[in-house]
Amino acid sequence: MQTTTLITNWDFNGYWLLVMLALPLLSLGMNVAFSKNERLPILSSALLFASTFIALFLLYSTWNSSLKFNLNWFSIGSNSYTITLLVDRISGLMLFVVTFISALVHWFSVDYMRDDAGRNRYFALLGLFTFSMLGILVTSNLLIIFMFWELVGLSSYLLIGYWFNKESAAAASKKAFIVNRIGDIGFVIGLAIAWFNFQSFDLLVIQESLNSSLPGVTVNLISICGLMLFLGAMGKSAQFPLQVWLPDAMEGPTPVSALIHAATMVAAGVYLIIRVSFLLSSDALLVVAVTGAITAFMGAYAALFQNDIKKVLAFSTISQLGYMIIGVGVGASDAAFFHLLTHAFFKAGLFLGAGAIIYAIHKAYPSDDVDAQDMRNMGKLKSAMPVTFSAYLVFSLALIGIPFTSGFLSKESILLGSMHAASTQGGLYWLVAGLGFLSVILTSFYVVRMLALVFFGTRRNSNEKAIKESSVTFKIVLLTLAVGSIGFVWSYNPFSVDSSWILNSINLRKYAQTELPHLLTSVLSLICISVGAGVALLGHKRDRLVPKNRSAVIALSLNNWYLDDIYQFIIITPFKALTRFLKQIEIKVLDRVVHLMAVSTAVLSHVIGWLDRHIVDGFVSASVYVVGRTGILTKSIQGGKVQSYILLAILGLIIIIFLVI
Amino acid sequence: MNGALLSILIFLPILASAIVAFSPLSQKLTKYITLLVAGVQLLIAMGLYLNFSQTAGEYGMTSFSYVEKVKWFEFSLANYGKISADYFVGIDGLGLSMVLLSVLVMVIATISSWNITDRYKGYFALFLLLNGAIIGCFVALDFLLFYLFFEFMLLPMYFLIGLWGGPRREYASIKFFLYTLFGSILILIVLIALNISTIDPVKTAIEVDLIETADQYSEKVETQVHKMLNFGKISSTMHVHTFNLIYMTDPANLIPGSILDTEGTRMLLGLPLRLVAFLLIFIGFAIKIPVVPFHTWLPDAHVEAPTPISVILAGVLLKVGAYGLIRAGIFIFPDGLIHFSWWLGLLGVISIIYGAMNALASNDLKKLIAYSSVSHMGFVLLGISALSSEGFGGAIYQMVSHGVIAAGLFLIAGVLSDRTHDRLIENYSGLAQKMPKYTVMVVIFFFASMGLPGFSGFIAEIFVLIGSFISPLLPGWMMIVASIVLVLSAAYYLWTIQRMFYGPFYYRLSDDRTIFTDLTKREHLMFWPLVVIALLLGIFPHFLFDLINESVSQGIDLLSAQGLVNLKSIIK
Amino acid sequence: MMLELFIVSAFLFSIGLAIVITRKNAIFVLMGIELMLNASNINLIAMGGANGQGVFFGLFVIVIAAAEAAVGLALVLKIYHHYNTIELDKVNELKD
Amino acid sequence: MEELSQKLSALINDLGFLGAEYAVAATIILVLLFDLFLSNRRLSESIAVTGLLISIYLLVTSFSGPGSTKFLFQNMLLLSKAAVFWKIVVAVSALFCILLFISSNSKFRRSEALIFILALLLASNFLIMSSNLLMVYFCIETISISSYILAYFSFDKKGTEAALKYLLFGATSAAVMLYGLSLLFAITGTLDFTSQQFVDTLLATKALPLIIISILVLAGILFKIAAVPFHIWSPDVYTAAPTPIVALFSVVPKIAGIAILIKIVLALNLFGQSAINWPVMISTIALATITVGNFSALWQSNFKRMMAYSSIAQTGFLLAAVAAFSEVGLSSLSFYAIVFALANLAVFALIQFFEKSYQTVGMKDYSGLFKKEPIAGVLLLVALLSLTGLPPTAGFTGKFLIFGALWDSYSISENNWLLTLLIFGLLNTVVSLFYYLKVPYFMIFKEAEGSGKNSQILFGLENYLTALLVVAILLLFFRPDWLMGWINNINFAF
Amino acid sequence: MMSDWLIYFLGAIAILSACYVLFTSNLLFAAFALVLTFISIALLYLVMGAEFIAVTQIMIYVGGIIVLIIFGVMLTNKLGNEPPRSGSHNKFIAALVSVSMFGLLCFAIVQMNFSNDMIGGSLLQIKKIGQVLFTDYLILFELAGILLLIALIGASVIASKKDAA
Repeated sequence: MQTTTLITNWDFNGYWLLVMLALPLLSLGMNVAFSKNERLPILSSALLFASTFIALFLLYSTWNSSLKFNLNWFSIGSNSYTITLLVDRISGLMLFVVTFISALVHWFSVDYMRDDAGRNRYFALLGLFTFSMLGILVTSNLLIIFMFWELVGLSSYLLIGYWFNKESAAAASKKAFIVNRIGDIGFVIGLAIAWFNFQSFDLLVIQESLNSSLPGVTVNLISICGLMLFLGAMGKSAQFPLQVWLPDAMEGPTPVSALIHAATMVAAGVYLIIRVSFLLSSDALLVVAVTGAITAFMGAYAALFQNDIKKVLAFSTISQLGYMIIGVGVGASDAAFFHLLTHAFFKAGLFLGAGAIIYAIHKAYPSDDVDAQDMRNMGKLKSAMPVTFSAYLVFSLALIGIPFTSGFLSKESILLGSMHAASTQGGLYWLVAGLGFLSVILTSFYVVRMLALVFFGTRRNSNEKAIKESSVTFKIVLLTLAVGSIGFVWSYNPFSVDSSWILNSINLRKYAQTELPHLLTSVLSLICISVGAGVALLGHKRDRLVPKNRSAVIALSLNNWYLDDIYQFIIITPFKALTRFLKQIEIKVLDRVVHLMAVSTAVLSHVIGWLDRHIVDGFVSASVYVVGRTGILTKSIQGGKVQSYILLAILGLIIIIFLVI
Repeated sequence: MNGALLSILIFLPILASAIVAFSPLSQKLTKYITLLVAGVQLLIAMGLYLNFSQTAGEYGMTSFSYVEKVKWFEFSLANYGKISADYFVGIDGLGLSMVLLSVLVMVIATISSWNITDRYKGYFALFLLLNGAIIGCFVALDFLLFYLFFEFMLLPMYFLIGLWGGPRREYASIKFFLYTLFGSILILIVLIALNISTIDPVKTAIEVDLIETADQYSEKVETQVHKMLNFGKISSTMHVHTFNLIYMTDPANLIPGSILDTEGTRMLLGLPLRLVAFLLIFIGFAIKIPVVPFHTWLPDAHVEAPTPISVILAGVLLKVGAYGLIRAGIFIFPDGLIHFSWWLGLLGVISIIYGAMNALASNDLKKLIAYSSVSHMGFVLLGISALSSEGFGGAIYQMVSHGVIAAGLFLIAGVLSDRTHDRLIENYSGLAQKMPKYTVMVVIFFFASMGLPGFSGFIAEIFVLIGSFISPLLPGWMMIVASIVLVLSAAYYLWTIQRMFYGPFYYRLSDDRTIFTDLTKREHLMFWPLVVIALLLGIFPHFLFDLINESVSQGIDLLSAQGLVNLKSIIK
Repeated sequence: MMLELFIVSAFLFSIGLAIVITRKNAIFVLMGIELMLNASNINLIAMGGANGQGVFFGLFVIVIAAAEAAVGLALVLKIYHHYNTIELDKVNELKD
Repeated sequence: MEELSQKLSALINDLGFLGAEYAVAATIILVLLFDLFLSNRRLSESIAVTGLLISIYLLVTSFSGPGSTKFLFQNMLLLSKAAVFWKIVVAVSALFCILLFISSNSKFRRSEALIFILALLLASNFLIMSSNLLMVYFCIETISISSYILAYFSFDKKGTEAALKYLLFGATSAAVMLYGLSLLFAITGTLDFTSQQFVDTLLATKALPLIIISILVLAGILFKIAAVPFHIWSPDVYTAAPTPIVALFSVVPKIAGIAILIKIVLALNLFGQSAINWPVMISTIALATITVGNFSALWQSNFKRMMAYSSIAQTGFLLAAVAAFSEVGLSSLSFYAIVFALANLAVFALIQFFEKSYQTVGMKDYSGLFKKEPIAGVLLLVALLSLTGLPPTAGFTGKFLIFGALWDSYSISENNWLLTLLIFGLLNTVVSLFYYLKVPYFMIFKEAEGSGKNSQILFGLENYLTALLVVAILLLFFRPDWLMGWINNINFAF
Repeated sequence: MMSDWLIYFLGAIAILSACYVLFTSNLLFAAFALVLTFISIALLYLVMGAEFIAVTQIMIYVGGIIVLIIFGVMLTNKLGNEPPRSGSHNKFIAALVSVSMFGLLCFAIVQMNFSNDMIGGSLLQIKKIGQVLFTDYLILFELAGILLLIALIGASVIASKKDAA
């Protein structure tokens, strides 16, 4: 038997890479094995922090020379399949951000989930989730990416459905997984096309063969391959029209939402499309950009009038992911990547902040009659939770994209890219840019509305109780993230995207660095922001942020464009009808055919048996009937058996004679 | 010593069956004997695996190991020549993987049969008989021997379903029996035709005095025999007709002017006879696989069969069909495969989607799993018809993988019906609260079955999909349509989880909450090996691929070359 | 002349057949059978053949006819004993 | 006078070749005498068995001796290896039936029956050997008359009715055959159907009369082997007659009839130059017989009645082998006939056993009997599976050979009828499974109604006999070459 | 030519009396009509020159079988003033079958060519018949003995009073 040697060109960093991957898995294993241990969550957090340090170390050590090695996996026929592990600057950065945010979420959850009975299961799943996400990052092999991609789906399913006793959580988890799977169809098709064209899944090999433009590789097919992979990304990153799962995913514990929205799941899609963007032709890029723009706008619009704090954040995520996709679509992958990183910090912060608030309200009202997530039950929390408030403010501003925040830098670079694309290529790119800016207005409106509803104004809940900051852990985590959302961290000149060290260091498709759009973009976006914020503040003054009457515009926003209903109507209902129909086919047609065959066999046998015994009699009685009618013969004929036999035999003889003649 | 291993593998259970049937053993002793037999088989099979070498290539297309060849019978039949059959067993990678799968499933099924006390003697005797017959199918290299074991599986199965099954067991068992018998009759028709058309070059050489003993046989003699045969120099009384599956694959062994001769011009219903024969044999095995629309026996059989039998049925028996299709169908009629690949692929895709849709509409847990089997076995057909190494390898991988996973799935259904005797999904809710460990197992197997990476099903399905896309024969849309099953399988499994395990607990039929006990130690014992194997194969595919690679790559090369040649000569 | 004889025999044969089929009484049926045998005998004896084969055939046919009639009538008597009639349409206990 | 003495010396010479027949004839006389004067049943029975054993011994020695084809008694008989082979099969089957008869319920057990069984056997022996149309007719009638009497041997109302019906039906078909024979004789001018004259004159005959005459001639034989459309007598007779007699009917006349059918059809086929397409004709009859037999059997509730239809269907398979019109077909036919005889006799032996022990008649009466008689149940199952044609029973091998022969003939003649016969014949197997499994189904799956009677007999002679047969059935699957080696000694007339 | 007319005449009588058997309802009349048929057939044999067989015909059929039949009629009918009668059935279909049978037979007879092997009357002398019967047909003769024996025993077994309980 030929044996497969698993590992070749192995080096020191490789071990650390594996250790980093193994730590979350270790957390998973421990939590499964000792499912009653109350101390384990802390150990899990520690493991994740250790993993973060390793990631940091890897980032450092691979900054100048990327880490890459091959594992022989297996071979089918004469084709061998290898796993290529690759850590370059992009994945190194992502590794760090993912492990870091995951570690923070772990730590945050130690307190947040303290009273939950299934705590260990929760931490186990967090470990799995992190592991799967890291898996996507460390390889350049599409097949392996897809494997971890699916694992991410699984862990999100399990985490969203963490409180499985709740019907809504169960439904949401299912929805998330299935919608993701729709995207996965695209991914699989993309895989097939890639193998068909390149006989390799390794992105590096694919890129190389693309550059050397091998004969027989059809450009269109490659572009389709890219688009198919983009379909996969659309599922994971909640792009239109597959964004419906994300708002429902709020059914999971809030820290999980932080993880999903910031660092793991939705990031995976964007990361993938950034990685494979070289496959996309200009037409395909336009598709990507338009999808992103539509998503950005739809998400922002849907966030406008939500009352559930987590829903607002969820829709804002959709919108921001739309921006990232715009970035890829307009050819500014680096900007998209930049936004991915900054977004990870402030969105994690926002969710954890929201978690802290919810936790506090929940503490104050232990009975379930107060919806702890409804912003209408909040208000005036600025004084009650000052630390949370200040952190939350930073995150919010970053989300809007106010200067001095990380969000300003990254969003600016995307808008810049879109302006550039619009000005050079025109056409639909103008729509992309337009929607981008329009969404900025909407974003600033809903963020300001959220801030106003949560922290300012008056408490709208009737029986007022003392709400206070909960735990030190929460504060530390929030403040850490807040630091990460400040512009200086990402660029020494917080006004200039160009001076961002990230953008300068990563090797991705660059946006054009021209002066005019640069300034224009900044000014335009600032105007947009002020418009949105102004309207919101005006609304706050007049106390009309929670609209009393539901006009069509508001209803459209509240119901997320009625996407769920539309899908229910155009897909799910017909599909269910189809399955019912097929079931009927199965029972009524296929099985019935078999039954019919059985029955007809039975009937035939009866008929033959009957004919065998009675044909003559039957024939006789028939002729008697006829004859009796015509009155030629009287009824004198009755069944006489043995003679009927003889008659039948002779008749058979005559029939055979006629047959043979 | 190696020589007799396969025979031991076959006849040990048959012998044990006789012992169990005719001696007054207690239930406990009987089941331990059964387990012992399965265990010994597992050990032997592991030994076979560890010592397996693919270098020996003396038996044609793919190399076979552990070959035993003993003359079974040989008699002359008037002017027709001689008919000879051998007790000829041996395994290549494909056969070995199937043997490994079946002994594993047998062990699990034995453990699952632990609580059978009703007429236990008959049960275990039939069970062991079935065991032997299945192994026999996988190792037989003589078509008659294969057919013997193939048919021989029917009867124990019929009684096992009919006597120990659910309420509609009699209907299901007779349906199963008639359906599969119908299939095997079609196979028999082709089997007879093949026997008429094929000669054994070695024995014919002896017959025409080219050589004296089989040892003297060499390639030179072979060429000479073929040449003589081709020029009609061998009179028909000298022909030694054979059932040898390997000789049948070589068109040079076909008697010129015989029914299935590749040079023949015989047409039936507008098709060359060889293609008709392929269709017959295909339908015969398609019933066993089962392929839509020949599948309707499966849901009934599964729903009514006792759990261990469902496990064997899904885990191994369906694979016998697929294995037969490969070994006796496409290796012998590569021209048929190439000619009909579009239709085969289409049937595969239809099975995949149709099975999944029906699973989605099922409200009976076992029925759902049964339909998912239809869907998964559709991948096997799609992979085979692709005629690419990825597709073919994936198909074989799927056979093993589905064997492991479907076994687990039916055990899962069995756990529940053991406790409540009720499998209707809508009667349950929130089982996760009462039976958390069971729920974990359900989640594991459901996700494994829907092709989650890390489990064997993923590798199999992804490569079948890729293989069918890059196939030279199948259009790309088939793969795209087939990949819709990713969503469908997720939908029916997750919906089931949502309905049965999530949400608040209730059970519609009874207020007795004590019946919902979590998994026992014995049940853990049957689940975990399957989980481990599924994971192992999912993460380290080379364990299996290294085994079957030889069959796959040589098979594909020869099939496509030979098939095209044959096809050209039969369709002029 | 041969032809006419054969036509006569065919006629007799057909009448015999008609008797066998139509007449209810078992004895009638036996008569019909005898008639059919006789029809064949006409053929055989008319043909004669080398060494008189036809004649001998006819001879043995007569022997057989006698034996058959004996057994048949014995059975008819027994039927009459059991059923008190020999009308065949009433002798009908054997059904599926 | 010279001629006469020559003839006489030839006669005397020829007499020496009929040892086995003398043994049977002598046994008939002895049984008759002993029955008349001593009326000791046991004694008569042992005489019959001994006589048959001697006859079989003589046959076997002549079979293993140098086989040469020989005309006896002025071309009246043709003694060949094939004939001896069939005679052995028939004789052994008859011996088995007599043993069955001996162990049967004393109600039917009258030693006169032995005389008729032996007479039937004697006539079968001559029928197998005959090469003369008169001989054929005479033997068929002798078999028939013995059968009519034997059918009466349940001595009750139903038996009488069955016997009368049998007689009327049989006599009519014999008369039809006789008329056909007379016309055939008119054409050929000879009764010796192996002669050149026979062939030459028929070759000059037009197709239409030939068809009509041939089919008339076939009528009597089809009646004897119970093939469509002359099959209708058998269910009634099988239901009413005592089981050993039914076993006899289902095997001995059938095999003798098939043996002579082969001879006559081959003669009429005129080496393939006949104006009639015989393969088409025979395969039509075969297919009709298989189908009618199988489908009628499906809904029978009386086991013996079902077996009647089953043996009709089996006849169809035998005819299918004839339809192949090749030596291969005949070799296969020989194999199948033996296997059929084994399985059929085994089934009837078990029917008798169950009748005797549990008073079973209908299939429902077999409910739950598996628990009480597991061994007999298994034996029954194997025998029925052999009739179905499933491995690992010799029935499978037999079917395999027959359909192989059909394929082979198809590959030579490309006659689509043969292929139709092949495919539908095999598919009929599926149908047949349904009813063959019915009794085992009742035995195994159903619970006995009421308290359930218990057997008085623990393990009868029937069971030992059946066990022997079943072992043979299984053995012939695994070693078909043993029997085939035997069959290969035979040179079928081609 | 005399013999031709005789044949026509006798044939007509045979057919007519056979028809009477077919159509009459009176059993006894039928039996006597059958006698007439048999006798005319025997006379036909005579015309053909087969005296031996003609005599046999009269002896066995008229003297044996018909007597047997009449006994049968007597034994199975309560004799009184009413003559024993019996009806018929299946008339329509039987007519169809018989007529088509007759048609087919005529077809065959008309189209076939008769063999030339005719015999002269001299061959049918009693002595010659005896010789041939005991040489060429010896085995058949012996078999006929057995046949008659078993028919005899059979008839007695059947007719005996002994029945199964």
